[in-house]
Amino acid sequence: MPVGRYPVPFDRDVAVELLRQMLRIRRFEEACAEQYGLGNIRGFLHLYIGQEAVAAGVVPLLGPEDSLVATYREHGHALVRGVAARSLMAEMFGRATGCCRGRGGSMHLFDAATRFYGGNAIVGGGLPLAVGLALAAKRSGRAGIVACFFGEGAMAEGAFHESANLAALWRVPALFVCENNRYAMGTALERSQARTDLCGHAAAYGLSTRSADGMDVVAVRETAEAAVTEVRAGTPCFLELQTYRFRAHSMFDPELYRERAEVEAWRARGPLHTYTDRLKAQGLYGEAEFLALDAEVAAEVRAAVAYAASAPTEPATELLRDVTVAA
Amino acid sequence: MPVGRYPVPFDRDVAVELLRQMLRIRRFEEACAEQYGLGNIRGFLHLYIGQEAVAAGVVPLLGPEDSLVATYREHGHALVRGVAARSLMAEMFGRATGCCRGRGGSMHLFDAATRFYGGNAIVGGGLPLAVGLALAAKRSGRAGIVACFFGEGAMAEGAFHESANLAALWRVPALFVCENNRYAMGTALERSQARTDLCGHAAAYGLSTRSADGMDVVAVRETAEAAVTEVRAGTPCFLELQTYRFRAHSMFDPELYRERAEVEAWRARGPLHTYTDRLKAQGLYGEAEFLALDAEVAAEVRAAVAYAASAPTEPATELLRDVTVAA
Amino acid sequence: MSARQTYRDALREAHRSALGGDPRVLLIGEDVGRYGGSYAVSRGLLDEFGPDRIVDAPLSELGFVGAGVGAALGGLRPIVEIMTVNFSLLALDPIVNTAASLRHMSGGQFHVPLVIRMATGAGRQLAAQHSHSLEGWYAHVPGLRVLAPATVDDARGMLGAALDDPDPVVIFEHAQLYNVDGTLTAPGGDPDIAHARVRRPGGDVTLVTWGGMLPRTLAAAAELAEAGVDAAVVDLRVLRPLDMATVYESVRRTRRAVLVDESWRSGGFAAELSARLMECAFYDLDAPVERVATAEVPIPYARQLEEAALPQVASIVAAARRCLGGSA
Amino acid sequence: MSARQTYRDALREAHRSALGGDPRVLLIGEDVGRYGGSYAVSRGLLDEFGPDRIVDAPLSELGFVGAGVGAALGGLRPIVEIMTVNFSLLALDPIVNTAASLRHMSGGQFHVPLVIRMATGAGRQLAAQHSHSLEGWYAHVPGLRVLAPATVDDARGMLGAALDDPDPVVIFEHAQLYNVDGTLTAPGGDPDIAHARVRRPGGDVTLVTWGGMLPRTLAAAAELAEAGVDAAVVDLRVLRPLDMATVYESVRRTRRAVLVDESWRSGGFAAELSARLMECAFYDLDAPVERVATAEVPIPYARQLEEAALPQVASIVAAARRCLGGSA
Ligand SMILES: Cc1ncc(C[n+]2csc(CCOP(=O)(O)OP(=O)(O)O)c2C)c(N)n1
Ligand SMILES: Cc1ncc(C[n+]2csc(CCOP(=O)(O)OP(=O)(O)O)c2C)c(N)n1
Ligand SMILES: [Mg+2]
Ligand SMILES: [Mg+2]
Repeated sequence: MPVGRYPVPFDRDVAVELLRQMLRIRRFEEACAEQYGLGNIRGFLHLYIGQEAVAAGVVPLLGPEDSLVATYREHGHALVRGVAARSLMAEMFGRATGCCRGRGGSMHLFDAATRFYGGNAIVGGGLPLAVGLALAAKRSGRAGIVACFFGEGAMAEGAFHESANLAALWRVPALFVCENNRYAMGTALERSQARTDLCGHAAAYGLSTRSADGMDVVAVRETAEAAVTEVRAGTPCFLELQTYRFRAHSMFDPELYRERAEVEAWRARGPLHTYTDRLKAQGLYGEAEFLALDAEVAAEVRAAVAYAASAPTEPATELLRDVTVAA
Repeated sequence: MPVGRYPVPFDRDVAVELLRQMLRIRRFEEACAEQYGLGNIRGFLHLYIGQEAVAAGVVPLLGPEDSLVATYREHGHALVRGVAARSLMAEMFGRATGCCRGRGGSMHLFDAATRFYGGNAIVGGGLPLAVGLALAAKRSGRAGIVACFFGEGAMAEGAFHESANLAALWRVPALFVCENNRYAMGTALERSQARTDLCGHAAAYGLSTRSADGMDVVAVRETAEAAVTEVRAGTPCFLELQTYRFRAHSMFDPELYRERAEVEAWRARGPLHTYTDRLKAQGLYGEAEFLALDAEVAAEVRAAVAYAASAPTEPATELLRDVTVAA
Repeated sequence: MSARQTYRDALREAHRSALGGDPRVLLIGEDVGRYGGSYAVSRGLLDEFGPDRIVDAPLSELGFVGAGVGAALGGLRPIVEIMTVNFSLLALDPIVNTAASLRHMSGGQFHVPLVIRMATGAGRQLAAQHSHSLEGWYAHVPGLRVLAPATVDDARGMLGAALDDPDPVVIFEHAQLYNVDGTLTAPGGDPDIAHARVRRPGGDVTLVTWGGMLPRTLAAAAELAEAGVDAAVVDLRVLRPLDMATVYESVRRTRRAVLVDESWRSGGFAAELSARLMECAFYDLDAPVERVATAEVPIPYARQLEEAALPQVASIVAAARRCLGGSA
Repeated sequence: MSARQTYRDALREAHRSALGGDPRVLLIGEDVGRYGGSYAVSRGLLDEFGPDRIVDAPLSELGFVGAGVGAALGGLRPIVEIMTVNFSLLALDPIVNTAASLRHMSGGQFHVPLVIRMATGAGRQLAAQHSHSLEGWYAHVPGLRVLAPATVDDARGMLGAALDDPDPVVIFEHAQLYNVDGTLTAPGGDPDIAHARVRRPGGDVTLVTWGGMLPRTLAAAAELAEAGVDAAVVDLRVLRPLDMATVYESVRRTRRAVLVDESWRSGGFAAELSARLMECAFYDLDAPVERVATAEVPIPYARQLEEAALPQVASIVAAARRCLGGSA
């Protein structure tokens, strides 16, 4: 496989940061899978492995005044956004020091400090929420925009249609980021959409649209940069990033619906190793540096797991806390 | 106003039948308005006056094996489909001999004999229903198609999006007929859709699309004919008919949202008088014939009102009938 | 302020105060602007506050309710009007799965100061799809506050209080009340959104109801009074969280209770009231608590059928008499 | 046939019989085909019956449920699977406003022979948005039949009977039951979709429940038995129309009842049961009917919190003891 069509066009700090974020996601999720196997993480766990270039390429373009809305497959977005790994891991362990005090778990990560509005286990559920957040941002006169991540499967939901139209009609600063990983659970895009041209759908509402190779973090970042600029200028945009999840949909999925060969072909295009190879080929980054980075990331993740494992659990007497303000 | 761009291309029987159906709707609805004023019809009453060319142009193209789904503004469709005027009027009077034994009223007219599946007071509610009926028609191997009528306002609903996609994905014989009368209650199309090109929306799902002047019954029929042919061959189609309602949305609407001049301009293009003038100009139909037809129609409507007025009411002891088969 | 006004006008005044008093407040809904509101509640507000504050929405209940949740999260104080409860079935997901759950799911980090208003109820011959009474469904959901203003005071006072609540509030306005008039007892109406009110004291039997059923329950009490039965009438006002203390207090005194509920009998909200009385007033009751509710049928169009389906003054009176065991 | 099998396998067999026996039957739902069903109920059926009978649907709950209503009207016998009750909030409109209402609205001309299946319930640490128990909402709606199979016999038998019903039937499969196994008492399972069943006779107190709460209610009865309390267990099986006769019969005998309900306490279906007992068994009761229900909180993720929120064997036993007034 080619390792990128042209030289990485970013300065070295940015170039390395992209790698670092992808690596953080990868190692964090590998740890999640392991902890799930050990029974420390429970419920549903949806891994992002294979799609790292999307979160790493898009999320750092957002500033502190911006907001982010994601799905049940959101560990990566939360990590890159700056939610502490240990706070995320503790949440998945169901601990009192988790970002949501153990109430949310993997599918419902939230963080007020970084304007990370979830985490949503309802497919399409984040879309109207993002429109409203963007409306609030616009009305407040703050500079903020809202990035909303979702899968291609969500585009069949009425929620997508209504939200896209509202965003375009009200001209709110929303960036709709569709992570087209080709499957919604076991349903391939061509079996869920009569027309698989996702940008065509979005354009029908008057959204400005762009599409990029979601396995190439450079392409993701460059395309997202253009989109973010447009959104900041007031035009709602739709961004399709073509990607692939390497793992099963969740920990219960026997993967009957796709061939191993297809998965292998996509793995060969894996965002992490192709990008690493490219940096190395360009002489931007050496093997020793990579190993040091990986060790640093591994240490962060190890620390997060250790933190989570020793974190206190919330006593059941606190059950009714945070239902309404009064309770 | 021009009375049509070219000669009426139908043989005289068809040409006159179109007029007759439009006239039946008009006189029937005028009677409805009158009876509403008298308190004999109650609840919500949505008049179709101004839009007659749509029902008259499209519905007669359907055969007995075809099915029809409409909205709360469906008197015209039911009449042209062949539901007896007296049965409709009795229903609106809430009588036991009404087509729904007084259970439905104006917004919920149904008739099994003519495969008239309503009547639906939920905007967009008929759309998925039509997809399912069309799926059943396709699976049964019967020749039938399903025509589904709805307003342009319904296109903002998620139900439209999901139904259009399902119809295209499953390739069911459904004809989506959008009666674009420019307003959903008081909301003009340009204030409910970011992009007002309705065919563009439909095309995004892969539906075959056509648009026609819904004030011109000739254009409606010709365009619908082409669409029906395509649907019979297995392709789901979308038909936009640009029309206008001359009356208020319902009997409670103060019409604050549109100018009288706009209404007058559209009235000048009224489907009934422009078509009558055109038939006369072509020498296809004379004033005496028109008067005779009008008298015949008026008699039908008068008879329907008389029938309804003297029809029995259902005793309250029958309240729980027809909830489930057993009850 | 002692002039009589309609429930609709009181609601409009409440909106005007809220919009005038806080620039974060906006009204979003179908036809709230140019049309003037399908029940004319917001007529004139577009002219007064402009299109940034009075926002006409497309026919997208799921979308604009969900957007209301987001707008509330983002710092606005939206009032979202769903034209009627019937269409709210399209918007239950953002209400239940987001608005009501978010504070808890986020471990208290986020909250949703959203007010959702909708018209509810039957009685106007609108038939099966336009006559639901589903406030009991909403009252089932932790995280929501559910209000049912039945008087001009409540129509005027509850909206502002709801906007002050940091959590989502759902307000049910009964469509048959809009034209009813009354006199405000205080300029701003009654801003209490925590308590039930005894609308009529009485010692023989307690009639409990809310919203659109209040007028006919009061009429039933009046009719009973003529027959020498002294019926108390409790207006719940707030369906969640439920103020049972006020109900208990009356029932302990009267030892008999009749619950009047416009929703279908099975699984209607009156069932909850009955269960609570079972649990806490069992030994105080001299007779089983009666429910007067709607017949288990999609509401029919014809007038005599619709009337037969719904609770009426006569059926309330009859239930009270049954409850009193012929002693009245 | 006396071999043990899981609830999941019994459901799959029921589908296989239905699909094999009637060409009008088809299964529509998200991932029912190639994926094999999110709970593996339909695994293998696509290969056996082909894509015209096992129809994978896009993520469009409103659309494909509405299409199921239309397909039923048009002469098919669709089984529509909504992956879980949580997503059914998106499809309530076609269920309530069309499927349940159509026979009545059309004056008996049309009927909707549709079966809707969905997984329900909590207990697997899926948190607030994936743990609802809303069968009580469905049981509120006239025109629907609502089933809650709790045993292998019911999983096997109810589907075919539901398909024979000319009206819409909603079947709640508790997600915690799929892996539970049992022995069929008849080859086709139990096809009765009208009656409750006494799962365990007993004379001291009646425990009433359904669906996913049956196993732990039986466990509570066993624990009570060890302490010398003879508890009857009634499995409702059918939530609408409700077979109260079977419940009354037991309660009249035991004079005490505990209702076990996985939904939130306020407005949960147990409230209806309590209200019915109030109305018809008031004078037979020696103590107020108890409810054991879920705490009023969006279901939290952490195990100990989720457990604290849901009814447990211990809380059922405790309620029974309260009800027996310390006499046990
Ligand atoms: C409304 C709703 N329907 C169904 C589900 C079950 N479900 C969870 S994830 C998923 C697939 C979503 O696919 P996609 O949007 O492409 O996102 P991906 O999982 O590929 O990231 C489904 C069907 C759900 N959570 N919400
Ligand atoms: C889901 C839903 N939302 C709102 C309404 C209230 N309502 C009835 S008709 C209507 C306007 C519909 O406009 P359109 O689809 O253009 O049809 P038209 O009335 O113009 O024929 C509205 C908002 C409804 N009946 N159903
Ligand atoms: Mg996907
Ligand atoms: Mg319109």
